[in-house]
Amino acid sequence: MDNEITLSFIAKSENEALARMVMSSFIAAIDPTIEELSEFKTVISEAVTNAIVHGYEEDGVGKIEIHAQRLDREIVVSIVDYGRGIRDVSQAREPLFTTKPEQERSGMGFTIMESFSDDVEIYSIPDRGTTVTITKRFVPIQESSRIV
Amino acid sequence: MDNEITLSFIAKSENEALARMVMSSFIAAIDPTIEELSEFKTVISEAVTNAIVHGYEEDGVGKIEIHAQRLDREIVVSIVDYGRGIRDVSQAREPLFTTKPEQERSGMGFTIMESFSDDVEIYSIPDRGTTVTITKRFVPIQESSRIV
Amino acid sequence: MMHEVERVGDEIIIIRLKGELDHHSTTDIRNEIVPLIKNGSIKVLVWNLKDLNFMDSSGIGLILGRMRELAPIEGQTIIVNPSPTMKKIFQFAGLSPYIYNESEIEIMSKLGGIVYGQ
Amino acid sequence: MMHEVERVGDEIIIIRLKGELDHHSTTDIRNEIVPLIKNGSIKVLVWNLKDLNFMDSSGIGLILGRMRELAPIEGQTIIVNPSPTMKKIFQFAGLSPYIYNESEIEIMSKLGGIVYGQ
Ligand SMILES: Nc1ncnc2c1ncn2[C@@H]1O[C@H](COP(=O)(O)OP(=O)(O)O)[C@@H](O)[C@H]1O
Ligand SMILES: Nc1ncnc2c1ncn2[C@@H]1O[C@H](COP(=O)(O)OP(=O)(O)O)[C@@H](O)[C@H]1O
Repeated sequence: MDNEITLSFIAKSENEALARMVMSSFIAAIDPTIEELSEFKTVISEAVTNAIVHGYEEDGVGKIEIHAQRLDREIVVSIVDYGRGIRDVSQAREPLFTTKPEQERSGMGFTIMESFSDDVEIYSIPDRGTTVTITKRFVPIQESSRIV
Repeated sequence: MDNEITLSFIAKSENEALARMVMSSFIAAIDPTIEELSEFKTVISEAVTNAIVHGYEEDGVGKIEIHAQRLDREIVVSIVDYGRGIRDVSQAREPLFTTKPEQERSGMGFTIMESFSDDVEIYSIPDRGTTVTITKRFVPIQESSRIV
Repeated sequence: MMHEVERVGDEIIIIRLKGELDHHSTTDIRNEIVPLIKNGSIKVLVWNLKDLNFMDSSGIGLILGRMRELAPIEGQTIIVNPSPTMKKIFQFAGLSPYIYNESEIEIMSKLGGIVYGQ
Repeated sequence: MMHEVERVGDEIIIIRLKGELDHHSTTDIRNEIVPLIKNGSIKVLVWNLKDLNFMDSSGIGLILGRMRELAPIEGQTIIVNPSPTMKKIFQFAGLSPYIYNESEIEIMSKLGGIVYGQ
């Protein structure tokens, strides 16, 4: 393992920015392109927001954990909550499906996570919680085009 | 509790910057002055570097945990390692005392932590580990002079 | 999250988003814009994302929400200066047709014709 | 951590530190400067901290370490542009006497006199 961290925090929306910041710092050693970094931050933001909004309804009490591992240029991140869980995972993955339209959730979270990463696995037990595990491989430095 | 987080990571020196970044983000809601922020980052950096360098001799395996709580404008942070521990805590606190002069450690770590915070508590058991708990109170916004 | 809301005449609002737009920061901006639309005379919302460093699907929810409020009065939505990542997000959500490649100024000069029928 | 090492004549080295100086980043800079001092002719090390955003006690160790290497040859250490926080850290470590309030240019013009005995 090249590096690994765990961050745990409570279900408050101000922690969405914190989680993005931590994960950006964590992948700094990979020296991602601007585009890779911004897509990765989006993926993290979607998963963390879901845990806060859907898992715990922003109760400010529920715990969320992010486990991240880096092996060379591959990152595996799990976002874990112990909240309400997802009853129908394949329905949840459908673009535009949301259980909180009244809060203007767009139902695009999982679609974005899937489009901006190499793999998204969802493991959920109703009323016990949800773990979303995301794998992202970063392009080797010489291949990628970088803005200097 | 206004907010709380836990970060855990392995004893690699690249995580010093990560820890500072996380703690800076964590206190962003306090809107500290530039000076307060930079002193706080220094305190975190000293404690985390000690855990990596003295606790684990940078073995890349040992786990370090940072627990941080914010209550209004007061931050309490514990930096925990399960490494070699400190035999004589009051000697360790002395300015210029270091057990690693060959690595150019200056022995100023605890002096800086004490000067830049309101309280530093050290709890250590030889060969079991060390917990350093730092309390810092931030000046209310209206009282402090801010560079805009 | 900071933002600037500029009203141009009775019918156009330009929203210049700054910093990071996520679930946390949408609340403030929503609370500021919704009353302006409800008051009735708005025909065009211009979202200028030039100084926006980050946006997730909460941005989609925010923009779609306002499009729904504009629908009964046939109001128009214009998005300018999305980053490459934001462009992809808008595309996933079917919002690509609302992205314009013109600058804010060019948009405004065209809108003169649309809104005021010049 | 980035840094720039400029050699001025045989006897002066200016080290311009950038970014963040911590335990992790001291290794690189140490490896670069030590051989230059060991080679013998250096009389003055100027540490310019203008573009340094952060420094902890590792910076003290780095500077004190080089002062020790310069001691046998009676070399001089000059620190310019520390931030207020860095100033305090230098003060705790007894390094305040090595902080100069002049600019790099002013220092260099004075050094002309000291080093070359003009
Ligand atoms: N961590 C979670 N806990 C409980 N339910 C979740 C979680 N994440 C996602 N869901 C469910 O899956 C649905 C789809 O999620 P997503 O595609 O991210 O869209 P959105 O967040 O906009 O609703 C959510 O509306 C919610 O019902
Ligand atoms: N987490 C720790 N684990 C083991 N020993 C420690 C730890 N923190 C500090 N020490 C001991 O206390 C001494 C003084 O620490 P400090 O004042 O920070 O100076 P320095 O880190 O420069 O040596 C260290 O040299 C070390 O022997």
